[in-house]
Order: sequence, then structure tokens, then C-alpha cells
Amino acid sequence: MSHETRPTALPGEPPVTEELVRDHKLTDSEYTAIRSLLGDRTPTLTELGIFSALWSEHCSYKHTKPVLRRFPTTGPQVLQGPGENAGVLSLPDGWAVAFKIESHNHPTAVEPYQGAATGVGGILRDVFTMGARPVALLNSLRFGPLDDPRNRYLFAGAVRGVGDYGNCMGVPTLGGEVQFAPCYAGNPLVNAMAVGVLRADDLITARAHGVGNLLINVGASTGRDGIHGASFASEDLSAESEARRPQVQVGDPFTEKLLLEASLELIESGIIVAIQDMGAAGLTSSSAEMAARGGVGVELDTSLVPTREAGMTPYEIMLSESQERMLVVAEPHQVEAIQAICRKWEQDATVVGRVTDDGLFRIVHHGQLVASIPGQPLVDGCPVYHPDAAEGPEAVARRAATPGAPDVDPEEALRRLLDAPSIASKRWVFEQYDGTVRGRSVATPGGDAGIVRVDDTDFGIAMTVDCNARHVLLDPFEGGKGVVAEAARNIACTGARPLGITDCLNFGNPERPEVFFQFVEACRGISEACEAFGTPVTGGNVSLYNQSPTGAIDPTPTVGMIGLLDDVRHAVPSTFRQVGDAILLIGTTRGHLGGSAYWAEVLDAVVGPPPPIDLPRERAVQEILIAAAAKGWLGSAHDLSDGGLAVALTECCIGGPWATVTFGADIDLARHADAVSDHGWLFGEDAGRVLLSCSPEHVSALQALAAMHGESAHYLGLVGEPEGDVVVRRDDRRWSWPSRDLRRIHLDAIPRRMSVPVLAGES
Amino acid sequence: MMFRVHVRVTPRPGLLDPQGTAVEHALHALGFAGVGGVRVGRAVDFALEAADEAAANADATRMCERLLANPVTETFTVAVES
Amino acid sequence: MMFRVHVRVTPRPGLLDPQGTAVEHALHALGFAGVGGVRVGRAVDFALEAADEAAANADATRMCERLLANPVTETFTVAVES
Amino acid sequence: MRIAVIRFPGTNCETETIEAVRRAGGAAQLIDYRETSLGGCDGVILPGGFSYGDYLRSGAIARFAPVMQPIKALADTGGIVIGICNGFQVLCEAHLLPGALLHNAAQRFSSRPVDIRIERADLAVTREFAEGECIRIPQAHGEGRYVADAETVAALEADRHVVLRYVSVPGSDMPHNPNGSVADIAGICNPAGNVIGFMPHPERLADPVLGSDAGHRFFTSLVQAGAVEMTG
Ligand SMILES: Nc1ncnc2c1ncn2[C@@H]1O[C@H](COP(=O)(O)OP(=O)(O)O)[C@@H](O)[C@H]1O
Ligand SMILES: [Mg+2]
Repeated sequence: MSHETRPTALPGEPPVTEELVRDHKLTDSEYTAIRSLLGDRTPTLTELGIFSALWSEHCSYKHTKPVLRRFPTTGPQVLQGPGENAGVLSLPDGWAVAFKIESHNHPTAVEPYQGAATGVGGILRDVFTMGARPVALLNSLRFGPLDDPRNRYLFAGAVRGVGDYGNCMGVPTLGGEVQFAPCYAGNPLVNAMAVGVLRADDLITARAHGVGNLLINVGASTGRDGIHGASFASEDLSAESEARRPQVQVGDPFTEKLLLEASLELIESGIIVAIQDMGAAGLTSSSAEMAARGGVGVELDTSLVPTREAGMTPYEIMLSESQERMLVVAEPHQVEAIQAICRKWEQDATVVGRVTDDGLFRIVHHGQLVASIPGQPLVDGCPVYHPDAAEGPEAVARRAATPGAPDVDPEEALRRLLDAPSIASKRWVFEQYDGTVRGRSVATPGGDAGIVRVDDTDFGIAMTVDCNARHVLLDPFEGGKGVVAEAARNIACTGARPLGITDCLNFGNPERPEVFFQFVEACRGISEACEAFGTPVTGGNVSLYNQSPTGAIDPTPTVGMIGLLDDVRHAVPSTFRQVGDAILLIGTTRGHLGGSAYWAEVLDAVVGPPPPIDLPRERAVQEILIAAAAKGWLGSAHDLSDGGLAVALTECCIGGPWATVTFGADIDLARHADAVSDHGWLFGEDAGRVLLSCSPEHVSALQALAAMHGESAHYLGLVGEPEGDVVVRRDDRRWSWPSRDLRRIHLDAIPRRMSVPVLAGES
Repeated sequence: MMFRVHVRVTPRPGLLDPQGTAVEHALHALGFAGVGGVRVGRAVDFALEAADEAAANADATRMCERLLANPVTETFTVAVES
Repeated sequence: MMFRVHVRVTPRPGLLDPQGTAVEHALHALGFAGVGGVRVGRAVDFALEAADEAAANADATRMCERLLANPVTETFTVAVES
Repeated sequence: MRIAVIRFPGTNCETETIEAVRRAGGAAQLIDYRETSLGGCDGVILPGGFSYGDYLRSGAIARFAPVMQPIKALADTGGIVIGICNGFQVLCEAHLLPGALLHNAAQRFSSRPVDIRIERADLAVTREFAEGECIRIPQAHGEGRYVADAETVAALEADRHVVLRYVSVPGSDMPHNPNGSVADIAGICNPAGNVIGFMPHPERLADPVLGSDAGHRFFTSLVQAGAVEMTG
């Protein structure tokens, strides 16, 4: 390879000017830092591109590092915390679970189908890079209202993209969420989460070591896809950025399926030192990060990288975000064995570089040295920023406000809530996702959490993604706690014990104090809740600059949580199962309407303080659910979230997405929380509440169990006849709805709106 | 006047076309060695009522821009015959 | 000689084409009233090395019969240009 | 009987299919698409998935894989060949079964349970059922709309080659036919009854731990069929 020490520009390469530097989204102070790093010389174009990628917000976390450091990340169950491609928690019998969530928001705004599909492809690679076989997917989606054709187009395209990629990979999608709000119209959110299982001792990390070891490019060849994707993901979406739009990344799930099998076989065979997927900033970040983690240098020869198009420059090859590629480190004598395994799976494996002892990140192209950068500072030498954080006055005002509109009659209000796409059934969405492939799905979408059985054991992994962005907007700290609390409640409702989380922090421009305030406070809330629940943060992803001409998105810190269900035969469904079962409500009702879906969707007012979160009591509720499920006392359990008791009761009565019967119910609120208003009782969103059903003989035992944990299980009434009415009584008031009508409204809300054609053009 | 319109929608040059690649490999495996650069897209045929050929062309082009083709990832050609 | 081949594969006449119907409805909804009989099929483009145009045509036709079109449901047309 | 479960590039249901056969007490073995023999197996399952990414048409490219030669030979000599989902698509493309499977009428992937009626209870995968019995098992596909010309469909009906049919059950608010298949056809067989293809996935619901094992009897039937074949 090359022995020069000073990199030189390639013929015809533009000189690095101040303008070019600004074009690469590097500030003057960052550029000064770069020059001094390089011994006060001007970087080559290739070096500039490499810095712009690794020092982008997306790769460097330069605005968020100090805040993220405060997350609790340890616990007896943690095998791998933040810093690797995915977090890993230990399971019984030597098993482990690897999981991670990641955003693909900006690519989705540009091209929803490919943007969402490649988001799923990327998160799957993060998981199998750890040596884990992907066993489940989840997705968290945010779009503008469905009455706008552009939003319908983005929504339909993203859902199809998520589905097509995961379906082709043979990984079931077991959970997710979809919300609609005007703030996402210019800037949709697509967060994809993957869950994989592995034997704990097969865990492999992405650390390059062993001077003289080789770097091997495995998988698809490199094209001009998504060049500058990393810095693209770190700027506001504007007309101008649309123009500078990078070549769209196209996903190939067929190749990824083969790459998955090849990678797992390489890892199991024990013949490789390290493996790392090529995600954002492709070859650049994968090689530089592996080298930095291992404290070594690397030299890459870009002229050896298989390319899809002729005449690609080292700049393009280093920054390409072509999908379905992995970088492997191995001892030279293993190359043939590696190529044999790759051939079996019809994947190319090409030596493109080697591990060096000088700590330098060197790029050679046809024998010419085009980049030579000190490796460690390249990866973590980016200046770190401490932006101002201050709550905006309008946020304070919003929290203090109350709706202008008068209350709506409860029977009508519930119908409108169920017809709101954010609350309505998401069957139209998850029917496009294979939920049963692999034959291990214990709970498919439609309940509180998905459950997948681990291989042929008795235990299962419960999983959910949640974020009530409205609550976070109104009070980032309480809202942040609430996100973790809702996720944990969803997990515990199935009978599983929460183990840990991964987070995807979607926010606006951090350089705006009111946005950074939301970020800091939400993270503080998430941290406190994770401490209280013993569910450490094992990794995640930050997506900032979710900012369109119409302003910043609501703060959307999505949490993906994993839980352990000791015996999948004890999995608790979320809907009523038996006429005559007793209906109990765990938790305390104060009629808290601030930040509620009722105010937002029916009274059109996103105002008020969200419900405060009492962490010890949340924990108590989880313990009650886990214990009761293990005893087999629960017919069903469903947490109260958007829309409060009325919506939760409806969801329990109308059955799951494929149910053929609906149940009536008759509950009486008298003698419970008398001070609470009718609307507060029906639609209030006090946290820490769960609606249970059980056969009558277990009522007293359940109430004793609840009392033992300092909670109460209020007896509300009975599950009614098939196709019966849902009846709620309170003193002299009586509200009632035919259960079948409620089901129809809940199920038709989204399909009805999507039956109008969606446009491909006019993007 | 009634025209027959034939639209071809194909992946933009430079964009990865996994389907085209798969088809190319299959064709080679079937012994069609001389094949290269396979791209797979959509063909849309329809009848179109328009004042004259120019108008038919203009209409069809609008249809491609608005619905039939995805401007971000695809290019299209329109052929009109009477 | 190198030729460019354009293949169109379309659903057999008489065979239901729900995608075509959906596209037609969408076009009507967008105000393109003059459209009718929409059929959606596949367009396959590739380069082909062959002795002469007749040979290219013959090869491309074989490719359609063997792989590119399903005789049970589809018909195809081949256009060769040098 | 020893069942060869075929893996093409992109196949993704091979593991649960092998497990389902073994759970029913049968022997199953994974066979790679590059093989030119079935390694001594005397029955075949083409499992679900996305062979060759379903590019061009599902099953269109897999049809030419080397392993299809011994499979055709086995089928011609009356050996049992089962195609599930993508496997069904491959069998149609390979002309071992009539007709074709096109994109779902709704133009969307459809993943959900379907209610199906067992129209023939005398075949290798149905002998443990009663004719007319209805069961609910999962289905998940984007290209499951069975089509064939009118004569073919008429012949399928007349000769009772329709094996499984989508049926509507009271209270269900999903279209009973998930993909627009002609005559609600979910599965068919060849005239000899030894080649069978269907879209639903019994192997995904063949273990009581999952809350139902409605699909289990497809595989006990298959194992039975093998036993009968050997003794008879
Ligand atoms: N995008 C999606 N993908 C898969 N499943 C989804 C998606 N959106 C919603 N779901 C499923 O629909 C059900 C209801 O969603 P949601 O109302 O968010 O549940 P919860 O309020 O309990 O968090 C859950 O089972 C969830 O997994
Ligand atoms: Mg919810």
C-alpha cells in the first residue's frame, strides 16, 4: 500500500475553500479544530467529507452527549450497554436479547417507501451485527393529518416500505404505534426497532484489533446512494435541502436476508475478529469507529471497494450509504474461509484494507494517499456543545390554559375519540406486516405488547414502543417519565417483567433554547423512570433538526421496552374473554384531563398539564400485574392511556383486530372517586391505571394482592353478553353504546380515510 | 379523438434496481449471456379521449407527473398512437 | 452488435386487473376524465449483444417466453433498437 | 416418509416448517436449491418466503433452480409435493399446478388469520380432518390472488381439485377472501392429488404453546400419509 505521509488532492478535485467547508455543514470553529488536528494543514476533499460525516450531529452527538451520559445504563441484566450497535440483556438459560431503535425521518420525508424500508434494513443490521438472529420488529410512526393527500401518500408509502422489508426478511412485526398531528406534516417520523436473540456467549462486539488484520467488505457493491446522508439528517428540511437531495438509498431486503445468514454464520464459525454494519456515513463511520473502539489505526484502499458505477471517487466511496453492506475484520489466514461462507450465501467478500499500529485513519486510492487523519480524535474529537435550554413562554401558557369549547356529551365524545386516527385501530397498518412468520409469535399487534417465544423454551420476550408526544410537549419532564411508565405498563399488562429500554429521541433544532429545554427535561424524566423501574437504557438514537418550514415537531422521545415473560402460556390478553367476568380498575382516578386525547381530539385543545407520574405507584401496579398473571388470575389486562377509561373499556369490549365477537359491559362508577367530574372519570388520563377482567372467584384475591402493594382494585361491574351494549352508570346518569357500533367506528376510521387515492407525484 | 397511450416508468439511472439485478442473473443462468443493464419498471396502457395528439401527450405527461411515476425515484416516457 | 431492448408485459385481455382499475379511479378522481381501460404491467429494458436485429428480436422473445412473462396471465411485446 | 424442505435464496419459513413436521412425529431435512437430488427424501415441502425476493413474479425465478428437476421427477412418479405460500407460487410457475397467483386485489400485503374450509379430506395433508371442517390459521402474502381461465376453474371444481377454500364466519368484519382469489380458492391439487399448493400457513400455528395448534393436523396427516404409503 502507500508509504507517503502527506495526503494529496486527486487530479481535477476542487480545492477546499471556506465555501466548500460551509457546504459540508462544518462551523468555523470546527474547521479550525480540524486544521489543528491535521497539524495545521488544509484537509483534502476526501478528508473534509470524512470529517463532515463523522462530525455531523447524527454521528457525533455533539449537542447531546453530556445529556445522554446521565441515563442509567447498568444493571445485573445488562450484557452490553450503549456504545455498540445494539444493547444486549441477559435472559434465562444462557439466552440473551439484543435490541435497538433507530430513526429514518428525513429519508422518509424525501421518499417514504424507500426511506422507511431502509430504516428497517438498517436496524436489522444493527441487531445481527451483534450475533443475534432478528426475531421481531416494531415501528413508531408520526404523520400529518390524513385529510391532506400528501400526508396520506407519506403514510401509505412508509407503511408499505416498513412491511415489504420486514416481510421479505422473514421477521415478524409485533408492535408499534401511529400518531397523527399537524406538526408532523412537513416532517414525518419513522422509528424502527429490531429485537434479536442470541446465546450470551456468541455475543460479538465491533472492535478492530490485531495489527495486520484485514478489513473485508461484505455484501452489496457501493453506489452513489445517499451520499451526505449523515449531514443531510442533521439540517432543517428546506426547499434548498430538497434541491441538494442525495441520491435516494434503495433497499434490497432479498440481499439483506442473504447477508444476515452469511453474517450469522461468519460469527458462529468464530473465524472473524469483528463485524460492523455500514449505516449512516457507510464505510467511513464503520471503519473509523471500529478502529477507535479498538484503539488501532486502519488503512483503506478505496480502489479495491466493489462499486456499482464506474469512476467513483474515494470521497464518494467513503461517504456512500449504499445499503446491505458489512465490514469485517479478520486475520489474513481466514480470508478464504470467509469468502467460502459468503459465496454460499451469494455475497461478495473483498479485502479493502488492514489494521495498522500508527493510530491513523488512512485512505489510499490507486496508490495515492488521499486521507490521513488521527483516528481517535476523528471519532470523538468533535467539539461538544452545551446549548442554552429555556422553556418558551408559549409552552408555559399552553400548560396553564384550558379548552375554550364546552364539554361534548359523553356518548358523542367517545364516538369521536374512536374515530380519531391516532386512537382508532391500526389494523389497516399492521395487516400489511407479517406478524406470524417464524412460528413463535405469542402476541401479535393489537394488544398492549407483542410477545415472541424464545426458540423452543417456555419463556418469551414482551416488547412495546410508546410515546405520548402531547404529554411531553406540555411538560417534558412529567411527559418523559410518562413515556417510560406507559411502556412498562404495556409490558406488565401481558404478565411480563420490564427489563430495559432503547430510546429514539426525535426533537427539533437543538440550537433553539426552547427545543433543547424539551430535550434535557424529557431525558431527565426518562432517566428517573428508568431508575425507578430498574430498566436501564441500553442504547438508542437521537434525531434532531426535525424542523420544517412550519416549525419544530412536538418533542417525540420514543421508548422501546423489552420485558421477560417467564411462561408464554401465562400471557395475558388485552381484551375481555368471558361473559360474567368481573371488571376491576387498578389505580387512582382523579379525573385529570390536562393534555388528554379528549381535550385534543374532541375539544381541539392541546393544553393543560399532563398527568403527573408517581413512579413508586407505577412500579406497584407493574408488580400486581406480574404476580396476578403468574397465578393465572387474569382474564385480561389493558392499560388506560389515550382516551382514558372510556376508550380502554371500549377496546376491551370490542375484541382484538380479528375478533368475531364483541362483548357488552355494565359498569357503575358510583361510590368511586365521587369528587371527579363525569368527563374526568370517562376521559381523564391519570397514570398508573389498568383495567382488568377476571372470573368472579378471583376478585377478592386480586383486591388483597393490590392492597398488599398499597394499591386498590376497584370493582366496577361485569362483562356483558356477546354483541351487547357497553353501559356506564353513575348515580342518575347512564351512558350506553352498542359494542358492535364502537368496533365498527374504531376499525373503519383509518381505512375510510385511506380509500381516497394517494399521489406519487408533486413531492 | 380517442388515442391509445403507452407509458413506461423506469427506475432513475444510477438508482439501485434490485429487481433488475435479479432478473439479469436469472437470464444469465438461463444462458442468455449477451444481456446487460436490466432495469425493471412499470408499463401502463390506456385509452385517452383528447382534442388532438398534442393534447393527449400533454395529458398523459401530467398523469405521469401526478400519479403514475414517482419523480424522486423514477423517470417515464409517453407514447401516443391514434 | 449491441442493441437496446424494450419489453412490455401486460395482463391478458379479459383478465381482471385490479391495479389498473385502481389507477383508473385515481386518475378520474384527479380530474383526468378522458381515461379508460387502464392496464398496468411490467416494463423491462436491457442491452443485448446479438449478431443482428433479427437475432436480438428472437433472443428477447425467448426471454419473454421463458422468464419475463407468464403465459398463463400475461402477453408481451418486444421492441429492439440499435 | 422423509420430507425434504427446500430452501431457495430468500426462503424464510423453512425452520418452522421443519419443526412442524418433526412435532407431528415425522422426519424432515433441509435441502439447498442447488442440489440435484433430494438426498433420499420421498416427500417435498416448498415452504413460504420470498424466493429471489419475489422479484419479477413470485416463484418465477425459483422455478429454474436445479432442485426443481428431482422435484418434478418425484411429482411425476406420484410422490408427495406440497407448496405453502411462496411454495404454491413456485409450483404454479413451474406448471406443476394450473393457474397463477397475482397481487392481492387490494394491492396490499395481507397478514391475518383466515377461515378456511377443508374441501378434500382424503389428501396427504388433510386426511386427519373431516371434509367440510372449518379452521382458522394464519396467512401472510402480497401475491395470493389465485387466477386461471374459466375452463381451468370449471375443471378444478368439477374434478374436486380445490383443496382449501376461504369461507366467511359469523361476526367477522374482514373480507373472508383476503386477496380476491377466484371462487375463494385458497389451495388446489393436481389431478393425481399428490401435488398440493395453498396460501395459508398451518406451520405457523402448529404448537399449543401459541394458544392454538389448528395447523398441526396438516403435518400429522402428512406423517400418516407417509406411514400408509410405506405399509400399503
Ligand atoms: N405501526 C404499527 N405497527 C405495528 N403495530 C402497531 C402499529 N401501530 C399500532 N400498533 C398496534 O396497535 C395496538 C394499539 O396501539 P396503541 O394504541 O399505541 O397501544 P397502546 O396505547 O397500548 O400503546 C398495539 O398492539 C400496537 O402494537
Ligand atoms: Mg396508545
